[in-house]
Amino acid sequence: MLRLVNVNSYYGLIHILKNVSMHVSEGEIVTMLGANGAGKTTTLKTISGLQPVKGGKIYYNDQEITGASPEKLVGLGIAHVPEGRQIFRPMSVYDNLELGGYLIYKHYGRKQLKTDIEQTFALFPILKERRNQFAGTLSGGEQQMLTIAMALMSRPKLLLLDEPSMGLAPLIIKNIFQLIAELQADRKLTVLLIEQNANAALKIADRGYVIETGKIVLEEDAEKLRTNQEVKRAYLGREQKEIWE
Amino acid sequence: MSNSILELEVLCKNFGGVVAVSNLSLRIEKGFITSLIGPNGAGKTTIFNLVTGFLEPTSGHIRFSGRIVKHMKPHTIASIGIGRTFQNVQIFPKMSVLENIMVGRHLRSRAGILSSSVLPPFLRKEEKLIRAEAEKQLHFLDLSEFARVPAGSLPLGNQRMLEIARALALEPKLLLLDEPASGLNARETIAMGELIEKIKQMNITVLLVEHDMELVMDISDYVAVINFGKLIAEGPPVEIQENKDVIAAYLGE
Amino acid sequence: MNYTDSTLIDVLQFLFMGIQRGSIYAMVAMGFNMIYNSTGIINFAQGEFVVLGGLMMVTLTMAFNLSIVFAFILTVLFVIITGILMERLTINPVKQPTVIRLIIITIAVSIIIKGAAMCFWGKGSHYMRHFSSTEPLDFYGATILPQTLWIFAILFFLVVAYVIFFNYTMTGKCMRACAINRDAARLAGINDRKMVMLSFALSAGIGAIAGIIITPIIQMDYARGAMLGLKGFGAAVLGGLGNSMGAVVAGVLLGVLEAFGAGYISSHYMDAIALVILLFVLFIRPSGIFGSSEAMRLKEF
Amino acid sequence: MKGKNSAGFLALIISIISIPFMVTNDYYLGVLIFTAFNCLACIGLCLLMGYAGQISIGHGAFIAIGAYTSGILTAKFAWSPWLAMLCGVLIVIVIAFCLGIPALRLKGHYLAMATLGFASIVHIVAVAAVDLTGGPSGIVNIPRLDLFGYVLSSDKQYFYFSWSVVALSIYIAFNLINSRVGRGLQAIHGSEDAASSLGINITSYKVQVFILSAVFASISGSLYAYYMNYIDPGPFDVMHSVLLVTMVAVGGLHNIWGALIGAIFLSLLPEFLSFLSDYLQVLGIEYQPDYDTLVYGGILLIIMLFLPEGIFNGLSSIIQFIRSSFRKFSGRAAGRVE
Repeated sequence: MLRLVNVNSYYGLIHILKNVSMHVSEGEIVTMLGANGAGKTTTLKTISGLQPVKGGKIYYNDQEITGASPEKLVGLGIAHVPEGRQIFRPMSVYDNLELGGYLIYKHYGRKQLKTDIEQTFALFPILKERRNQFAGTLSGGEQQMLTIAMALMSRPKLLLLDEPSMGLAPLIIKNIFQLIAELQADRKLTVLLIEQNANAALKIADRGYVIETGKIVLEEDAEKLRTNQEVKRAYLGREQKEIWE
Repeated sequence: MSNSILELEVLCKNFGGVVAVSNLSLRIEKGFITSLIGPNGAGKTTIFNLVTGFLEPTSGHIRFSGRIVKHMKPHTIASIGIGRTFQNVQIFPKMSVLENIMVGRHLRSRAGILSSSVLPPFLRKEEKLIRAEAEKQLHFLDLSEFARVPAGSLPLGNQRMLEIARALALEPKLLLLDEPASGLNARETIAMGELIEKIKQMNITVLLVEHDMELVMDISDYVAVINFGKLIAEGPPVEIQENKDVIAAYLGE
Repeated sequence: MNYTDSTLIDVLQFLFMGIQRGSIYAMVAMGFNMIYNSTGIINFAQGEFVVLGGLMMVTLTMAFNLSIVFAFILTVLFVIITGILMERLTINPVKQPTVIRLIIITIAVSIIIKGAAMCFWGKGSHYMRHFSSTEPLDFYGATILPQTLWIFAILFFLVVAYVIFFNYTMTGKCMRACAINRDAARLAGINDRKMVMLSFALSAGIGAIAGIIITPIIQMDYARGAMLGLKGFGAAVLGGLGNSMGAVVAGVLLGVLEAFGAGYISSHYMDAIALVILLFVLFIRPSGIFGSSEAMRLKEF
Repeated sequence: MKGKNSAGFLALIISIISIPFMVTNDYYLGVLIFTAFNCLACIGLCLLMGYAGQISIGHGAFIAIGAYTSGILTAKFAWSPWLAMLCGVLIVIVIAFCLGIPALRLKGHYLAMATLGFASIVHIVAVAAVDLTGGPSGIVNIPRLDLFGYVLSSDKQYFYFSWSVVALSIYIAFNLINSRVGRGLQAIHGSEDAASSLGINITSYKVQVFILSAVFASISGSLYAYYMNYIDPGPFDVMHSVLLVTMVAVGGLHNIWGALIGAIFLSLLPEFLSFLSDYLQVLGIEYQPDYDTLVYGGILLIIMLFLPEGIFNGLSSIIQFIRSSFRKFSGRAAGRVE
């Protein structure tokens, strides 16, 4: 469904992604593991069009989408939930959802948008309760729910999730991961997930990639990654000085 | 640990309602390399900013060489012997590499705005001294070939080196390095590790924030782990690697 | 008439005068805010939109003898097109903007508009007929021109339209969304470039309306833009840059202070009063009286 | 000064010496004297904007304060012009200090607007404080400057004098740029955080360079008053401050020579346009001085859109391009010969 071929990306002078190649098949949950600054977030941003690609190609359902604008990619069914709960804080929960469904409004009108919002409320009853509250006054977990709900409003086929558990309490993290697993099962959603909480991510994922200083160094089934000593190493380092190539 | 150069005493910092650092107490031993590690948003850079005067603590104290540091602007803190680098390299891109380091000699020279404008012949000696010291620093870091190049055109690895050279020109007692290896490749990271060890041999205490665990575990004498603004573990690298809390903070559950 | 009565009448008179001037400042400030919110740019050509609106209206009503309503619509459209052209030709092509460069670009546009206005309309000031009668109305001893009532009404109408547009229409919400968090808005499928263009169009439109309604009273000339812009900016800062309801309150407040200052201190220094207030606010509380310093820090540039 | 800069300086001195021999028309000599005043103010402004990175759209006000102090003290109180100029400098130092401390905490657009507001206030006071400034009709009977008892009565003498001051200011500016202080200022421009982490007191440095640039402007104003022998508020409006900023930006912010070229270019532009209008008339196009503003804004916009680093940098990159392509060409030619 999604294929990256030798993608490179720069942030100013910093070469962040170095020939990243990976793929996500329809209906899968794929996760990316790696230290901070390894290039996980940048990978998602190049896919969703927020970050320019320099060298390499990106395909979505066999159509080349390298360099397309985020506005266009949302229309194609790629929804990106950026890290750090990017909601419109001074606007109400309902307004946030409306904006999430901007393209539905544009193509099918206000009535359809309303129906879609009701459907989303069915999935997130807590948001219905808080529909008139300012989004900025929600708790961290509720804000994270809202960002996911906003992304779902555009009726995506592929969901890019960036650190949904950041700064949340363990119980809430559990809920969110349960939700992601449900979305995959019920809505046939394909998910590319970035997580620092490697265990939680690997529990629901089918496959995983390990990325280190902008290079993919390992691709493996999620089960195998969970027991992999090297994954642990990626986070805690090890004593022998051996550089992976 | 009586021989500490920097002590944080129940330090707290709130931003609006958000607690970035809470009741943090930590001693940094003189002459060693101490690393601060922890997940994103744990408060490491905030601690750097508190120590170097870019932020004021909400409560608690910072003690440097036994003296309480309070209400000091960053430039005063620099003058008492604390140097730092930044997470996103902050070099002066339009100035040459040599000039960048010459700025580092600011505190070791005197000339003011009036004397500089009208009396340059009298200042030649001082200017020469600044230049000589800066060139020495360049040589130490193997950057001599780039002396006249605008700093902005250097590759990132060299920019990070340059930033450290500039901070060393200050002749600090304590050097704070904020993710010096981020964005560097494997070879550059090893070079960075060697450089940091060299700095330690110059009898400069190093406080390091870094995400590259291999580098951290390799060169640190002491590691402090922070999560949600709190200290969750401290000790030598070997202990930290085995620590259950640390593994939980990094790997979850 | 005894002493207190005449004082009261003076106070009322100054108040009307102040609200009338302040309404214009408020509108200019609303224009500043729209562009600031969507781009982070302070448009130094904001005052020129007002001048352009006033002078165009003069020509359409006085020279071409069009009806007020028709001329009003044509003028606003004309200035909106100017605003869109400005964005497309001078703001949109700039790929690596620095603050100084953007400031000088908007200054250059203001000089061009000013120069063009001088060529077309000359250096003199232009009279325009009032919307309705010029017969002053009596209000507890103070007098008020019908045109002033028009100004109050149009400001009120604009504020209501503003609130409805930004809170209840999808396009308005999209503009707000872009201002709050541009990346998030793009990820929702909103075209941010289009929103920037729209903000220039709306801001030009508001400027034009301000120019049209004030011209019958002050007699517009080509050189008024800078002072109107400066005072409008004063109102925008006083109200907290980016906060449009704050700008309306601050604009009216500024106008009233100015009118009382002119009445009780010295009319020669009237223009300086608003500027001194602007400097004080900038120096003491740059986030404005209604703005939060927290938000200011986030928008620092 | 060294290398290219001293070569440029030498070229400047030679042009200063030779120009009065070529330009004998008093009108054009007068234009060049005005150009010198603009250059002086722009060099100061360039230190502030290009090197320290702080914008000011209020330097016209410092010119006005210098001019009015000189005018009032010499014409009304019969002070010596030199003493009056010094007094103007002192007043400007105090005002720039009081304005700079709060204003320079602001950044970007805010600083621009604050300084613009200050310039407007000074202009309003110049018009309204009739007792002090003579209001719109201004001050007359300002004496000419004397040099060791020798009055600079002819335009040629004044030309040499005012351009010598410009040369001196360039010398000072280059000394400053290549000093510890100059590096500190450029460091502030590059990154305030990094500069302060190296022990540079940002506030103090910004205020000091603000004062220095204001002093340049003040001297320029005094010289203007002594040359004109009368002053009124007309030339000191907000547009003049804007003009100074655009001169620096058009020439090239990051270089003293850029500021100089920008000041010369825009000061001579109206003359060039009127010169051009004669030819346009031949082509049947009626050009009027009224169009000046429009053309002026257009040139400014085009330069900012297409040469954002200014004329100076634009020119030097064009020269470099020609040089390198010439080298390529001659290299190829040489290759062919072999």
